[in-house]
Amino acid sequence: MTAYILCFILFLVGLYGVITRRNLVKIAISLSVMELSTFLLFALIGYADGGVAPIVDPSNPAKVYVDPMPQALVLTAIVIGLATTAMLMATIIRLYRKYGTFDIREIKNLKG
Amino acid sequence: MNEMITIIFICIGVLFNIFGCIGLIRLPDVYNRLQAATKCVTLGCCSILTGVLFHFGISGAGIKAIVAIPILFFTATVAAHALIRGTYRFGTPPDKRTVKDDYKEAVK
Amino acid sequence: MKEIATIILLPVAAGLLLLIIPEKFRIVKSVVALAISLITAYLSVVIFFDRLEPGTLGELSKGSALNFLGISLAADAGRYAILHSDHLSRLIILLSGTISLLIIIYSFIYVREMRTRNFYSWFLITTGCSAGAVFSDNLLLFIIFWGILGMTLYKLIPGNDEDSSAAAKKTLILIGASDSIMLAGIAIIWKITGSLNISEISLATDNPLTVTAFAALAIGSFTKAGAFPFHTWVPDYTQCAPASSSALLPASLDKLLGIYFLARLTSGMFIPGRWITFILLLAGAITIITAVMMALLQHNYKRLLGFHAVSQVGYMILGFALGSPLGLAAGLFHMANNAIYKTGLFLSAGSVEMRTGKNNIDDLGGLSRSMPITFICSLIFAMSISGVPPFNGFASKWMIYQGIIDFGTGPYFTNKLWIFWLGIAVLGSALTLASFIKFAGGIFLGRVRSEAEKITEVPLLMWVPAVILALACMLTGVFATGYVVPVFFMPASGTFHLPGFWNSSLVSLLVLVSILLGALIYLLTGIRRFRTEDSFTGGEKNQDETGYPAPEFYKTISEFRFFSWMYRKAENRLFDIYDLSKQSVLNISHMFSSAHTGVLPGYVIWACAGLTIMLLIMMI
Amino acid sequence: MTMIVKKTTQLIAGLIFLYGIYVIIHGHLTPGGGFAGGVIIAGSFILLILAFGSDFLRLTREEAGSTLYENLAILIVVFLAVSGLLATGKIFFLNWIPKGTPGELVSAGILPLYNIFVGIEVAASVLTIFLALVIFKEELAE
Amino acid sequence: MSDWLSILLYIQIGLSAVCLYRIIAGPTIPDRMVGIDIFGILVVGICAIIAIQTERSFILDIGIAWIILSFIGTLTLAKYLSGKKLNE
Amino acid sequence: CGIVGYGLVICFLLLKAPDLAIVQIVVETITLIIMVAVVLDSSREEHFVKPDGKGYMSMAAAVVMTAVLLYFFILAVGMLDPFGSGSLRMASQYINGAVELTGSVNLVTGVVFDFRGYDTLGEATILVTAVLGVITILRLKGRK
Amino acid sequence: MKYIAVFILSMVFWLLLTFSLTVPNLITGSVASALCSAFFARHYFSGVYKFIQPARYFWFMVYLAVFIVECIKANLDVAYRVLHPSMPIKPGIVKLKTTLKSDFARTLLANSITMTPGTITVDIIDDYFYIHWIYVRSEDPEEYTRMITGAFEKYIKRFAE
Amino acid sequence: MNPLIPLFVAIPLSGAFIDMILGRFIKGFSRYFTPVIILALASMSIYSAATAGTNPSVYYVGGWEPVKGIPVGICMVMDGFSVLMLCIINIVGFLSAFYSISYIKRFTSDNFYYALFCLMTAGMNGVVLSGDLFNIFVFLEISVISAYALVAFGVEKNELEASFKYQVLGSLASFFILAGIALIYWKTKTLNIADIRETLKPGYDRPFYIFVELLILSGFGIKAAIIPFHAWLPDAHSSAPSPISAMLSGVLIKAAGIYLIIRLFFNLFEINESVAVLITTLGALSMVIGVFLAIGQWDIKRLLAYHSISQMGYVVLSVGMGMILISRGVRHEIAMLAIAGGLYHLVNHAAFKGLLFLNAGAIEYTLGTRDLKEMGGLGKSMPATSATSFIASMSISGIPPFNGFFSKIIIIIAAVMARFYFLAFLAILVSIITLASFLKFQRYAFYNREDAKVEKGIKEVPFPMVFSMVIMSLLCIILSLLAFPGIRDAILTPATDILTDPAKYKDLVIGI
Ligand code: NA
Ligand code: NA
Repeated sequence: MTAYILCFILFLVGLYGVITRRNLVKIAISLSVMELSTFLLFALIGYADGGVAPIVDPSNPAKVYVDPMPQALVLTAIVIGLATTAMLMATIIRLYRKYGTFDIREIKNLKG
Repeated sequence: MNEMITIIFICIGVLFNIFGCIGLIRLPDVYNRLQAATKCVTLGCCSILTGVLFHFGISGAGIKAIVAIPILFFTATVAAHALIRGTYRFGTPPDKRTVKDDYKEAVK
Repeated sequence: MKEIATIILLPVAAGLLLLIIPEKFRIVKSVVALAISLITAYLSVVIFFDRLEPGTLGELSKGSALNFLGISLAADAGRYAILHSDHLSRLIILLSGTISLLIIIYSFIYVREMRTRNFYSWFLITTGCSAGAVFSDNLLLFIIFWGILGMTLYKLIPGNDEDSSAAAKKTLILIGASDSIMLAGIAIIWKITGSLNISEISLATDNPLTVTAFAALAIGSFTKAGAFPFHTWVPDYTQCAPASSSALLPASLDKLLGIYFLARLTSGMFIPGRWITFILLLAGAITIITAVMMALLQHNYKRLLGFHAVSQVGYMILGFALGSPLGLAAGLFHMANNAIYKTGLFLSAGSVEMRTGKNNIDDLGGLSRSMPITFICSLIFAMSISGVPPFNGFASKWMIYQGIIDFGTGPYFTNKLWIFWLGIAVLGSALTLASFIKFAGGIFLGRVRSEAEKITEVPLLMWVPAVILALACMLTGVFATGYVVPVFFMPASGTFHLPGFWNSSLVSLLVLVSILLGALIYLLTGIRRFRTEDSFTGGEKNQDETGYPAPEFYKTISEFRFFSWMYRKAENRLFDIYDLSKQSVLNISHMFSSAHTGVLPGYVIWACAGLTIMLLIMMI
Repeated sequence: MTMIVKKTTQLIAGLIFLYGIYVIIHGHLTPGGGFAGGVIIAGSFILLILAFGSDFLRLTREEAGSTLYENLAILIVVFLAVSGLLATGKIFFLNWIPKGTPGELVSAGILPLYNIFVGIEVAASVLTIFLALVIFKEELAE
Repeated sequence: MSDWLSILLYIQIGLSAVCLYRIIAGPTIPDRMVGIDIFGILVVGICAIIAIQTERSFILDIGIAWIILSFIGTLTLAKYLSGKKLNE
Repeated sequence: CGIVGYGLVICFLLLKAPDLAIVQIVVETITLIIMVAVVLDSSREEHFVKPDGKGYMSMAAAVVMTAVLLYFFILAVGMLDPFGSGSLRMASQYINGAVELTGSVNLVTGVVFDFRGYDTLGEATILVTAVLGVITILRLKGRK
Repeated sequence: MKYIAVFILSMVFWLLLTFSLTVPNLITGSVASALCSAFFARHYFSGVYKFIQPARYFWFMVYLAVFIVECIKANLDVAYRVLHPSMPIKPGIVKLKTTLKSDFARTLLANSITMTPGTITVDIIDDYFYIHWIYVRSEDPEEYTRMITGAFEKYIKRFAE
Repeated sequence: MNPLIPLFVAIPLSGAFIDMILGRFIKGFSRYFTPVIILALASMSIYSAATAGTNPSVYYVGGWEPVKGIPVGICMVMDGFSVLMLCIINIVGFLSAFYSISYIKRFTSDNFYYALFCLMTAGMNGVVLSGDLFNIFVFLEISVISAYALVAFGVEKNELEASFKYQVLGSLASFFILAGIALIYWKTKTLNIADIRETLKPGYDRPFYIFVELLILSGFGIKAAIIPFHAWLPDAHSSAPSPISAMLSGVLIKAAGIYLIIRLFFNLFEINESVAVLITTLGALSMVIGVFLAIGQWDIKRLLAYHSISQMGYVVLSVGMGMILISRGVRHEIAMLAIAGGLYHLVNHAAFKGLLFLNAGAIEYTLGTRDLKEMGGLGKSMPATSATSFIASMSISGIPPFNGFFSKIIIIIAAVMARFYFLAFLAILVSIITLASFLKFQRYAFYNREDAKVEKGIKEVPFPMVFSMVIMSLLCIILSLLAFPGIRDAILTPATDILTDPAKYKDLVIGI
């Protein structure tokens, strides 16, 4: 259970970063930390004691395999994460050009 | 026998790695850290890979280890070189103990 | 049954059709509109006198059920589309049909001159939907028609400048708001009775739920009719809308419908308790006084008429609140009279506006010579609205006074206050007279302005409707007890003993008092000016004078300390429910708005705090 | 970058590319697959650009090209998915090619094809993202 | 044999934690980047040890992938340090 | 910055998820490159700004919120399967018969492209979408 | 020429990686190598003919042996410096001239220097190498040039130039 | 299996890629190709609505049918509710795409735009058809990522800022959702919604249940922009190109947020009273605060955006009331009425809010400004825009005979019937303020200072834009028919049935 809790703490660290960081890039990094922690959570869930990586050796099948499903999900989620990060970074670079700063507090044209 | 050799190689590798990491901690400036750490660690890992080679023998895995060694070697080297050059250009000041700096005027 | 469906659907369909026709073919539009109005008026007369039986729209569509993808559209439309015609609704339809016809005749020229966009379309839709509202027995159907009327009201204002667009907005906000509130009433009624059919509902106002329902529905009728405190759209509307629009909606149709629905509420759907009665009376009284007080100081004659349109509603509410057949009949009669003379007044005002292009009484004067027919009609309407015998306004007010006096015999504390209600009514009448002296005098009498000399009487099509209305004022006034009330109003209200016509000394006295009082107020306030200018006798030109001394009213009245305070507040719109609400809504809005600082971490905190707080709430 | 980096890159980029293909082709046998391999392939090109700079490739053209490849590849993936719907039965995403012996290079039916096209798509995508960022800066500088 | 391997594996992981220290502690940006670079190389060792431990050769594939990508990553970082655009 | 991701790779390796490890490596590196590309021309100095009042406020809020979330997480997961229990429901098919069903030795690939191939199509699409998004956002001129 | 060389190199690498000689593997391998050569051969360095001169392989082996020995020696030296409590270091960047002419050879030399613990190539400008040295043993250019490059330069010259 | 179901996703996906490929070579290809594709989808969805509403079907992707009652692969479910959503998505999508033919000419690289548009549509279709939790997440991401890009399509300062905020909050939401999915998988080891419902029983593990529910709720709450998770919406919806705003407000927040909240809280979680009350509260909050924020705005699109929050509040409120009643196990028919009212309002909102954004786009197209203070008097020069926007404004304000009136009255009646008098009061209050703010919009845009604008030679927008607006306004009128019981039974009732009867959903998906 400790593993799960540590993993969730990682999630919260990311959340903390998103709230308290002011640098756009650091916010993006904090978000990816949150993201990573969810991947880890999935991987932890799939783990089985004494399990073998889910690649079958046809001549010598193992008894217990780690659940491949969460791995497949994480695989998908990782790519999604890459996609969102790429978008976010592209936006950040544009924002930096337009506003001349990475400080989130100065990017507030839209309010009210 | 193979296992003994494997273990020995891996031990040596890990030992080198330990030296590298100690260097990483102890050395005073980034240039020296880079110096010590990359080289020791690279050699260490090469050693471990040699251990793998001995463990698997001449099979798919063993050959993979052989393939991995030169790749690791080249990449680590070039990476270290690029990194130290970048660091210098970045303007990180060397440690006080530095005795000689011929590169300074070249950069200018 | 077919007639009823036709009178609803035909104008609506024609109106929608006319919407598509480009504005270039105005003449086609007006001819179509006239034809449809003629049919409508004819049908309304037919319906009134034929006493058609109630029925449902479902029967109409039976046999031709529309099928779409296997779904029958009209399958259970009959559950909702129930039309019902009784004496009250037929009476309303008769009035609306005939008045609409007169207005459309008047508009033939007026609209061409004033370039009101899509007037005929919205006009026809209005008449159709008002018929629909009157004939629907199902509250849902009713509220649909009723709501559409609010929209057409909005559309009949041109809205092409600051003032009129503001007025249009205000109008629809108030009307639409009241419609929304009515939804609550309808929902409650459905909850309690399980039925939405007006004819099946009869609720005692004995628990908070029914009181709420009554209040919600009453707010709707108050707003439509323009009663305090929901009346504030009326003066704005009349000031900005073309006279034909004002004559159609706030002056006649809205009053008819609002009062119609109030009548339904007080005498059918609900049995008002004594507190409800008290509140209704109070609302009526306040409506009479406040509106007429505001009317007194208006310079814009269309706005002045608007305030009077409000003030007169107070009498009708007083009538209905009494809870007796006499009161009901009096209210209805006053409603009809008001529709007649107020329409006439607006039409006259429209004529003046068209000819002079001016809206301010101060800028006008001496039109009696150039526009004699309009002048005489206006005078009749003015006397009628002020309750001067023998015009119809006198007759209905008289009935109301009578009703109040009868009401005074009741046991409750509200009844004991009869003298107060009566006093208010009389005072209102007096003030009305005073302000109408100003209206008629300011526009038609006094010094003839140089630019007024070129002015001629309006064309035939415009003065004929006014003359017809004026005649109606006289005829209904003269034959009130003998023919009009028994034939037209008694069936709807239930029979009652009509006291002898001129015999009731107290009432006669009151009427006389009110007339005298009105004249007195008028003289008191503007006395100095009259003397020097002598414009009442007409004709003599005084070179150095500016014209008719209307501003003096304001000065004099506002010199009283209390009044001056009130007026100041009124000018700052402190009594306008619309402005009050607007201000408070905007304040709240500003409060929320300023929390949106545009800084992202704050927003993230909100989201996370939302999660956290929800967790805390749910888990602890 | 210095000559050292350039020369080494020349040597190594091809190997990286090859390794990427290896990872893709063996996706159903070993870890990795279309996605990882695709990124590695993109990495080989990125490495070249990093070492040699934009004078080495005409980046704008490359970007347009890689966008095209990317879309073509994913379109083929969709068609592969729909092919199940068309070829046999009415089943979307059906693995309708014979499965072969598990563990062989040619096995698992349609899966290697998916891997290959996803690999191409990913490689082109990642390269496009990189190029877009680089070109953007280039354009801004002008 | 496997005990030895486990011990060595944990030592190796511990060493990567040392790198983590350098990455977090800094003090300069290049220091962190050196940390990342070293970390990348150490992981190859980890992969190799795990490959022996589990008798699965494919773990080495991961190691090679790591070598390659760590190289690309470090070059990028170096370029960042030398203040050049990525396409120079 | 990418260290958490690289650390995760080790975790994946230890958790017997080699597929994840290799993908995570490549993704982390690409992310790193993208980030470097973005921050390249910004100021490369590190400067620490002392947080102001608002900064402290948001820190306090963040601490409170994270504490609450952690507390409830611990509360919530208390009765779930402990680490390593490895029970299966939906995935039991994948493990028991997947090699025959899909022909793929690598179960993860089997799941990714066969059982959940539809997800993978979505995933690939997402990448294309992101690429489109990136080149959309990085156009110099949006309007003519 | 270049293309064929790259193709062959790629094929060798592929076969090493897969370590199987089945037909599908050969087919995929050749396709992959062809692709590789199509994409990368034009960026490959010139002078591939050097691959077919066997003498170079001999000198390469010699170089390799020397290099490994030097490497381990230097590594132990660095380990000593790192572990010594007082950390006897004397870092500095020195400049030395190389006699190697071809870029490839220079790269090899630079990499060899870098890979030897204690020294690291910072840059090559013209004919000069700039070397960061963890313990500057000598201030004299000729002496330190010999110390640093002496072991490798001659072998590299033989097999790579 | 009905082969139409996967095509709802496959067609727009292929469309997007073909747009990108051929759009490079053939100029203006994507401009005409995309509307055609989405028109095909729209007709497919109407066809499905006519057939599948009463006869729901399930599609096992890859042919992986459940084994012994345990689902193996991903399944797509086409039931009454998803068909309803499909109709909204594709019809509004078609009209927006058609509208874009002219509108987007002002922008560069329009094939990117159309490809992203197709992707967004594909994503939403995927979301509403999917019966698998993770698959929903994947398609959700497709649609929101394309939305992120489309919001920033103009690449000006504000658009980028809006997109950034949207992205950060959207990512946050995604991680909440992903964490929620992970926890659910941890507990149940399955991802199929119906199967989760079977496996996940709340009784003995309440903290877990609540934690997951709230994680999911706040995740989708962010996507749906329910207060207090709304902050990105006004920025994003007002900055996007107008047809996209129409899609975002008209469709996306529903498909990506509201739809999923409703679907998951009915078909995945067991309804419990406290969560139902919470959802209702959130709905009420959104409804009230949203409208107060809206009325103070002078930027038309921002005003409209805040109204989206408020109107979605109605939907959530209404559905929440239904949930409360169901959890109490009383007055089932009123619960059905409330839910039907909510869904009806959902449909209506797509029509009128989509139209309003298209109107705003038309104004922006001609005047180049979104500031109400700089407009006025467009009524005469832009008759079609003016008329359609009037219809939409009346519709959203609940003025009869337009569709908004009917859904609002159903909601109010349901609230009163269920004795939530305060909620009914709030609904009415909000309705009034909505009316006020739309009359403000009407006044400052189309009324007021008429002559000043006519002189400047302002003309009505081009045909495609007018066409879309007119069709939308006709929809606003036609959708009133949904209030008729006959039609309601054919279209809304299947949706409410599948929501309120989880056993039905389970039988459909897993069988047995
Ligand atoms: Na794989
Ligand atoms: Na894979």
